Amino acid sequence: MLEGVSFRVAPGRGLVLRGPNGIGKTTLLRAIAGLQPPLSGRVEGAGERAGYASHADGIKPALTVAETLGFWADLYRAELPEAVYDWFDLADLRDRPAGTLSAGQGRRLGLARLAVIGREVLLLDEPTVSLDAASVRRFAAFIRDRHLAQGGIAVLATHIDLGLELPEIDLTPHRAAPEARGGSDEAFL
Amino acid sequence: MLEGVSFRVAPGRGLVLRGPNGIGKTTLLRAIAGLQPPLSGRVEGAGERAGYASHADGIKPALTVAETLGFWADLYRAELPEAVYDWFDLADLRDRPAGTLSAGQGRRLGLARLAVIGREVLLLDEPTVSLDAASVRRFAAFIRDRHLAQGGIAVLATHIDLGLELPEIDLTPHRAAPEARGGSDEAFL
Amino acid sequence: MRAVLGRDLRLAVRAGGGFGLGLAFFLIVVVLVPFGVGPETEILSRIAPGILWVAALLAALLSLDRIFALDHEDGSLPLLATAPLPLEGLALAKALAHWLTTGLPLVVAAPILGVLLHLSGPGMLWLLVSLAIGTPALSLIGTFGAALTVGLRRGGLLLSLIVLPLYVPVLIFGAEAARRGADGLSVATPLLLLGGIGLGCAALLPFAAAAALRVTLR
Amino acid sequence: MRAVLGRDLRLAVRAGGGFGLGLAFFLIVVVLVPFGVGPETEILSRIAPGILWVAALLAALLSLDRIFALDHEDGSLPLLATAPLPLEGLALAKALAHWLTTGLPLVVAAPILGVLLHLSGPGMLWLLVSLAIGTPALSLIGTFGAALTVGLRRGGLLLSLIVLPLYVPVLIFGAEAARRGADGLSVATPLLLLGGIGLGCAALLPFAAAAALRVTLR
Amino acid sequence: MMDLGRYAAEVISAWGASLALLGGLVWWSLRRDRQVRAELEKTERDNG
Amino acid sequence: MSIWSYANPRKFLDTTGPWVPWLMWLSAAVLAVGLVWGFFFTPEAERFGSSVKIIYLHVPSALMAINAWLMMLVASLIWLIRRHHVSALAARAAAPVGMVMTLIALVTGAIWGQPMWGTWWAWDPRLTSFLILFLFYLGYIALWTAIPDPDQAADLTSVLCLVGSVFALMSRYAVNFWNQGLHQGASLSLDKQENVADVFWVPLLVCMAGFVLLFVALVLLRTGTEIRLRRIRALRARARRAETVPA
Ligand code: HEM
Ligand SMILES: Nc1ncnc2c1ncn2[C@@H]1O[C@H](COP(=O)(O)OP(=O)(O)OP(=O)(O)O)[C@@H](O)[C@H]1O
Ligand SMILES: Nc1ncnc2c1ncn2[C@@H]1O[C@H](COP(=O)(O)OP(=O)(O)OP(=O)(O)O)[C@@H](O)[C@H]1O
Ligand SMILES: [Mg+2]
Ligand SMILES: [Mg+2]
Repeated sequence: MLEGVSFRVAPGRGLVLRGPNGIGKTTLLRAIAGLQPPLSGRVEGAGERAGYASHADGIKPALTVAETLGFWADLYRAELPEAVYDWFDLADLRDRPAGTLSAGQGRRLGLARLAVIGREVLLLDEPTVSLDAASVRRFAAFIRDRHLAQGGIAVLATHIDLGLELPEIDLTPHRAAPEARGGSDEAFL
Repeated sequence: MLEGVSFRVAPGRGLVLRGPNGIGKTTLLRAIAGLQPPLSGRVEGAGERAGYASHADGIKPALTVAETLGFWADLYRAELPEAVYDWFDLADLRDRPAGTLSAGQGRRLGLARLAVIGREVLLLDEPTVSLDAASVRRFAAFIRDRHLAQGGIAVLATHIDLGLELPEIDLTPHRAAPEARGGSDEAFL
Repeated sequence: MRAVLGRDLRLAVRAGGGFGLGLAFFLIVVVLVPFGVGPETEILSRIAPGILWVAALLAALLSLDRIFALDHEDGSLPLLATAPLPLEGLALAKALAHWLTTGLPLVVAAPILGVLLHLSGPGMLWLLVSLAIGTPALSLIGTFGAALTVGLRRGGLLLSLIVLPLYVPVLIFGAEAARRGADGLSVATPLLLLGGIGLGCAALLPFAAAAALRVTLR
Repeated sequence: MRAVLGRDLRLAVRAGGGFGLGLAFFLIVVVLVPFGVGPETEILSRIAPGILWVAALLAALLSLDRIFALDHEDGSLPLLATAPLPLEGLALAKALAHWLTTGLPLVVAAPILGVLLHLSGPGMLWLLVSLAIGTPALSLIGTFGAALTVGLRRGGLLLSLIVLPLYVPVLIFGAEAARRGADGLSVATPLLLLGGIGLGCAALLPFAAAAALRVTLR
Repeated sequence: MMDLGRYAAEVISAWGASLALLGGLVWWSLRRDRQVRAELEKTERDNG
Repeated sequence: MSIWSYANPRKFLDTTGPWVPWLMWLSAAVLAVGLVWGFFFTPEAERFGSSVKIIYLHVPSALMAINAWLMMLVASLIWLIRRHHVSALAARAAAPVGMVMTLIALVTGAIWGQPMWGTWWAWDPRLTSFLILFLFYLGYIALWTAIPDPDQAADLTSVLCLVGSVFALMSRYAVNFWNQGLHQGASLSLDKQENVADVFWVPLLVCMAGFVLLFVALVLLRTGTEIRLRRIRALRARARRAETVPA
């Protein structure tokens, strides 16, 4: 899909990916997360340290907010800091089944999961979809003041302005030429 | 949830609903669409004439773009205008299974559905989520130049600026007071 | 209704649609039973109609939760509900799609698998007839149960539990007809009763399912 | 290994974990069979051991796809694979968890449900013994099958088809032991063979499952 | 104790099981009622 | 004043609350009389021997198992038509009682079957239909507990109760058709009471009255519990809203 993209992100820094729909932002993030092999090229240093948030929040409607977060904390053997509920304004929603949340509330829950799993590298695919302006600010504050401030890394794909002062890469010029193609098909070409 | 909201929308006009996450925009739109009974109050004139687009697009990964649109056209006994593919920039994606679309491409497909079903009243819940700037403009153009220009009605809930010049209602002041509550709990208070 | 039917059929046949699942399950049961109860021909041919009916019923039961669950998860259920098709029609279309993808293949496969259980010639005929009459009722009842449990935690288990007692009359009359047929007795009464149940289900259950859907969508 | 086991058990008992599913399915089959094959006591008691074995096997089969699928979907499988636990240990823990949540309840419930099928006193005893010896082998074989099909489209269907032939020997000896026990014959030979299969499975299949996992994870 | 003849075991186990079930049902209902009453009182006090 | 005024939860609680203890004690007394009479002061029957004493629990519980379902059916209809919350909650309250009654009938029957028919279980129509009834109760209760929203749960369980009743009736006939059965005919039923000697009949009648009273008392008690639970829920919901929403 993409060609000639290359970047390194230092601890405590972030990166914003931009580009029109369908250019390959999601694909790139998934490759970094190790969820799909890149057709060609290498990804270094992510793997075990990365936490990925996709377009879908993977929220089970039947579990309550607290159960959902508790589950992820358990799964990553992390502790569930009480403060998460404040960071993402979920305190009032604690015992509500996730299925009854509004779109933005659900998204906040999905983002809170990232704060819980305690991964250094966060790969965020359009994290602020459905969020109102206040929530976007709260999320940006979390990324800036908590995650990056503690030496974390964040790679975000987004179409809107997040108010984070991070370097951006526009992927548009990297759209792959139709011939450029790696993978195991190559042997037959 | 909400209290004292009241509006009429004339043919050929639109209305934008605004308000923070969880205020009740989705709930209001669902009530207008007849999907849930309002706790109190009335909805007039929508019902059979309304088409509703929710946060989820209801797209089946296994069906292609053309099949998806064909299905909705069939269900609403409408014709499928060829031009829809251009309006929403889907021409190249026609025979792709919807499951392989990127988030924004999927959203465009979800919106194209609205152009197909031919309803006068469109109820749109955050229609431009995941869309890049160009797609947002294309969508705005569709609403303005095709739907409203032909005497349709559009009620949109959104957090971002769509570039449509439509009257807006901010729902924030209408948040219901805690006592105000119809519904079945009342009998037990 | 035709549109919904067509879509559901297409989805079922495509990858992950679970078209073959009911049939495969049916096959598995029928293959395993002789290993379990032993190879004696008389016993097998004696229990064949009953086992085939039970296997068909289980195959139908296992595929029920797909009827509405997928549409609920991806948000198409509210969209379908606002379409110009009454919910009763939707329920009927869903039941029909379920039958065409699960019931009908079972009906066709049953006589073939009957061979494995030494089912007699007339037994096969009447098994086929009784399944053809009875399986639509299974799909209708299942659609009702699925409508009751859309979107619930542990929906699958609950669905089986709720539908199980509702299936009993169909199973009894269906298997009775097949057994009598295999023994060369008159099958008119159970088949008539089975048909009656089927018609009753077709007449009433779409309304019940639509009522349930209206509540679950709320 | 203990951590994985504990986690899997906890997940199974929690909402949606499908702890009751196998058991419920077992119950359903046993209740339905008499409606299918008719109420005659001799027939029922004759086929009881076989039917109970087949039902137990189906219940185990239906819960197999949960062994790895859920962990695969939510991405915890790669994490588990990189944990300081060899994949063989992981496979064994998974099989054990599956047996404890599915096999063991079936073993306990079988004699009680045997009453409904008029299973005789010694029949119950030997059914219990044969299930206790045989179901661990079912879980081990199933874990291997699940490892082969992790993450495949139509995994569930494929899994059943792959596992089915592997289950046949267990079913044959297990049901034979239960049937002989019910008839008062000697059960030593089938039980010994059953135990042999079980031990062989425990010794070899974790390695096969680990090898399969290594490929699927790539 | 009276003589129940050759059905003593059956009669006693049937009566025992039934009375246990009945007693359990009554006990459970009463206990739950008491708990719920207490909780309601507390809730009413907290947010009348 | 219309009877529907009692459908107001508060009024219902105020009215029935004081009855419950009385009904409890009354049913306990009647049951004690009937059961002691039946256990100690009735002769053996010639065919059943002393095992006939099981009848004092078996028949009343079997009766109540069916009547409880009928009551739930009526209550469900009232909820669907008139939407009185109390009736929905009463149906919910009655279900576990009915299920326990079904279980008692099944257990006593099974134990009785061992000496009489030489088997714990037979696929006799009446036994079978009780097994099916038990499954209906199980599904009904499971559906109630699975749905978080009370009104939605009331609606769905009512629909299930309606449909289930139709199917329960059908299974009764189906099962009859399927197997003619071993079970006693309705030789004790009210219109044929001359069939049975008064020595058995009178204490059995007392026991039946005791079971009916116990059922009524339990249902009233449990309905009260359910109403209170709903009230707790409503109060909490209001309090939560008050917290979230700046007034
Ligand atoms: C699990 C098994 C059983 C169930 C579910 C069951 C169910 C019932 C039911 C529903 C009734 C009430 C019928 C009525 O009053 O019209 C009844 C009555 C009765 N049952 Fe059973 N029964 C079972 C086993 C037995 C057994 C094993 C016996 C003894 C041999 C027995 C003897 C009776 C008698 C004597 C009556 C009174 C019949 C009458 O009404 O005159 N039952 N049973
Ligand atoms: N399985 C597939 N087969 C063919 N094309 C695919 C497949 N999956 C994704 N694509 C295509 O790859 C391209 C990149 O998709 P990707 O999801 O990475 O886009 P994106 O930049 O995240 O877009 P968006 O902003 O809309 O989310 C898209 O054009 C998409 O249609
Ligand atoms: N089943 C339910 N039970 C309790 N509260 C609910 C339920 N469904 C929705 N709510 C609450 O109702 C409120 C309104 O939700 P709604 O989805 O209408 O919000 P919204 O304005 O669309 O928000 P967003 O911008 O996040 O989509 C939210 O606070 C939500 O949590
Ligand atoms: Mg994307
Ligand atoms: Mg919303």
